[in-house]
Amino acid sequence: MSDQAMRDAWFPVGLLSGLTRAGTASMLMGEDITVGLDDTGAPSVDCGGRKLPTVERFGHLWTSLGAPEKDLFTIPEADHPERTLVDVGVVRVKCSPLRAVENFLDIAHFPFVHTDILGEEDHPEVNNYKVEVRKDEDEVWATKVEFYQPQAAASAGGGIITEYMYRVPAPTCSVLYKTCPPRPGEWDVICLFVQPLTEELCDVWPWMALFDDTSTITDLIHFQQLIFLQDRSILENQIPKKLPLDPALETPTRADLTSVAYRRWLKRHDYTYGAQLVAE
Amino acid sequence: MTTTPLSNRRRRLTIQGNLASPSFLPWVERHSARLGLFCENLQAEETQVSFEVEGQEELIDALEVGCLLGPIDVWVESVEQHPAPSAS
Amino acid sequence: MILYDYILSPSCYKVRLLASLLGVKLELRAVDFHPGREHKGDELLALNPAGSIPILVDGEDVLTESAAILSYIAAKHGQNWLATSDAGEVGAQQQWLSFSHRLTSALGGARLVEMLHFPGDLAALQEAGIAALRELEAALFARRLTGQTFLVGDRITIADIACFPYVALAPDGSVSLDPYASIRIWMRAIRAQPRFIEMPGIHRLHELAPDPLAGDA
Amino acid sequence: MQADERTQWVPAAVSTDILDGTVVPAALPTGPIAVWRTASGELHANGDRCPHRGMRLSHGFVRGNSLSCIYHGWRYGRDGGCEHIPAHPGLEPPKSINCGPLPVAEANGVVWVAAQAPEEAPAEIEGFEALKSMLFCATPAAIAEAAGGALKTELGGTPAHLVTAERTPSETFVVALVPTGTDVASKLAAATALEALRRVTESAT
Repeated sequence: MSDQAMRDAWFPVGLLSGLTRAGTASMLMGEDITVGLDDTGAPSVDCGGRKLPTVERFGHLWTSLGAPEKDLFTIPEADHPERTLVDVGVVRVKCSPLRAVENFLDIAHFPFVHTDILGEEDHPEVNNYKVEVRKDEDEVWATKVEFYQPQAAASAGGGIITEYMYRVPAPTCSVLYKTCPPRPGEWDVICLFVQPLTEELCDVWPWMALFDDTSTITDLIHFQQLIFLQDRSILENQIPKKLPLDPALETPTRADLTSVAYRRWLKRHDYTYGAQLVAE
Repeated sequence: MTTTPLSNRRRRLTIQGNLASPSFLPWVERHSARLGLFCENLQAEETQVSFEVEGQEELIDALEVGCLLGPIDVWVESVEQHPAPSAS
Repeated sequence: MILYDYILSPSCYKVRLLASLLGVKLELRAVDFHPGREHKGDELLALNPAGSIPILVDGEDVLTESAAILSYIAAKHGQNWLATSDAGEVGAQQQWLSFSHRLTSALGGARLVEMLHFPGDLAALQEAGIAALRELEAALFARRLTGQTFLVGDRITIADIACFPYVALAPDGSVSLDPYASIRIWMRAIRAQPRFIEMPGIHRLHELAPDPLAGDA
Repeated sequence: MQADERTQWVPAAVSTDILDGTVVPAALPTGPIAVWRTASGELHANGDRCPHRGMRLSHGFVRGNSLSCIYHGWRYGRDGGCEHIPAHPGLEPPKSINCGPLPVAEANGVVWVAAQAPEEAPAEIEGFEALKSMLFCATPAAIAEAAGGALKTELGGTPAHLVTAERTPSETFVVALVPTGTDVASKLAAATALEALRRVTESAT
């Protein structure tokens, strides 16, 4: 199976606020790239002398090794002027880029990996929720996901039932919409943008657009880094390293439906860079 | 006479998609066995496979979820569950 | 006491951990270390010209070295977490506090390269880290032979707190802890302390919490 | 792996290094394993891979007679069968969801594990007990050569046996055994000598 479908996708490669003329050496799907600013001060990505297409969005620079058919997805909710936009920074993880996204879509691990923050052992039950592939946008959506959380966000005072919606608009990106305690009726937006360095190594760029009048930006960054880094030791210790597209050696249940929908969508589109096709 | 837990259900699962690979039926049976379920009254065509299983609702759901993904050489379009006549 | 703190810093975690174990309340000031590099900004450089965290401010006292901060908090709130006046204990405590700096530069350095894109010679840092872990393992094995669990004296002290975080987070820098049985037992004894707190990458011992299923048995 | 290799006992850990109610990582030639003791001290081993989503079970935790995965808390019993799935608390999991229990035995204070049940118990080395385990970045042959041509040797003046298991082509798990009843000072000297043996072996490799 070829990697062409993934090569034609958009990937985050740096924070717009961190680009320099000197450039930063990085990697995309096994190829060396340099990410920085060109002579005119415009963002630029070079791959062995070839200039790659770029998009500036959500505080990050995006690029592609191939020829993307579609524009990079949008997040209309994030345009609200009263939202605080938070560049969380980068964390490198020794795992498949697809595993990093799959973990982000999972709520059942909250009581054990994010204990007393996003979940607690006394409330581990995952109620049924709805998962679909939205045909027009060609995106995976999980909705009506509910979970008990002791401290849902930096600004949350106590335990609440939090409602989530998960969206996968690109093979290594996920957008999470989550109950916003200070603004009933609105959703906090928390994104996981993953840069595939190789099939078993990735850079993760979390990004958020929140309603939060009480926390400092630094508090918000720390909270998100706290959560994401609790996952890192899990991601680096799953066997096999690549994400299995055949669950023959796994036991998904109804609680894993978002994971299964994501893997199905990857399989349908040949987004197989970082995936294991046959179980072993 | 054996007694079964109250939560036990008997269901017919109908899988639709491109299921022509010879690996698919053994895969379904292995995955069922992994969940402690046994496939009965199996009917298989290239685009549709259906069978009955009896067991706890959440295990039958887990079988449905596993089959949705299936092995790499088949594409499962949908899996539907319907009540099946009780065996007893 | 005010602690200038970063959630992912093992050195800041040492201070938070000791304070928690001693029941001391800290006022935390979150520093945007990554990606903001706030510790290199004017305000924090005025407080600590070295440009590092943690920084502890307690009235007139400003401390910027984690081993010194541990000593300070223990002196104020937990004398039994310090060496007694016994020369052997004093020496051993200082030995391990100094050793903790080697862990910081080697294992901590590998972690910054592997996790947060810092520059550095990863292979050399990992090699130095493995050498330090082997040394610690040998010492802890020798302690076990004499019936002891911790590094100094007959109890947990700031020497253990100073060395624990960078050891526990060695896998963040791609240094495996699997070969070190005595280190594993020592880390477990620290994690089992009452009022132990976590940091990302160091999980709590779930088995110490009541079993939610116990009522069903 | 050959069938006869699968039924070989492989040294996996020192008995006293696995406390009651804890799990540790180890390895067989077939792959990583998790070795654990129930709260009452009973020893078990299984594949280091949760059948749910592949998380290493050696990162998990032991409560009573069960081993739980740290990722989603799936709980496995002494027979390896799944006992509880927290996301579906009302479900009674079938034993067919299983983390693959492995034959395990203790002899000379060493924990031995096999991929398939061997016909006989691990061979006893009369009068010796495990002192310490250590990972050498060397092959078993290089270790034997550095130890003087055989794995029966002496360490710091104390007679010793080394039992070895190749973990990777460049790494070998070693357990040093010393006579039962060896005093603390001699044990310490033997452990120090084992460190020296590792330095010699690794610098020769």
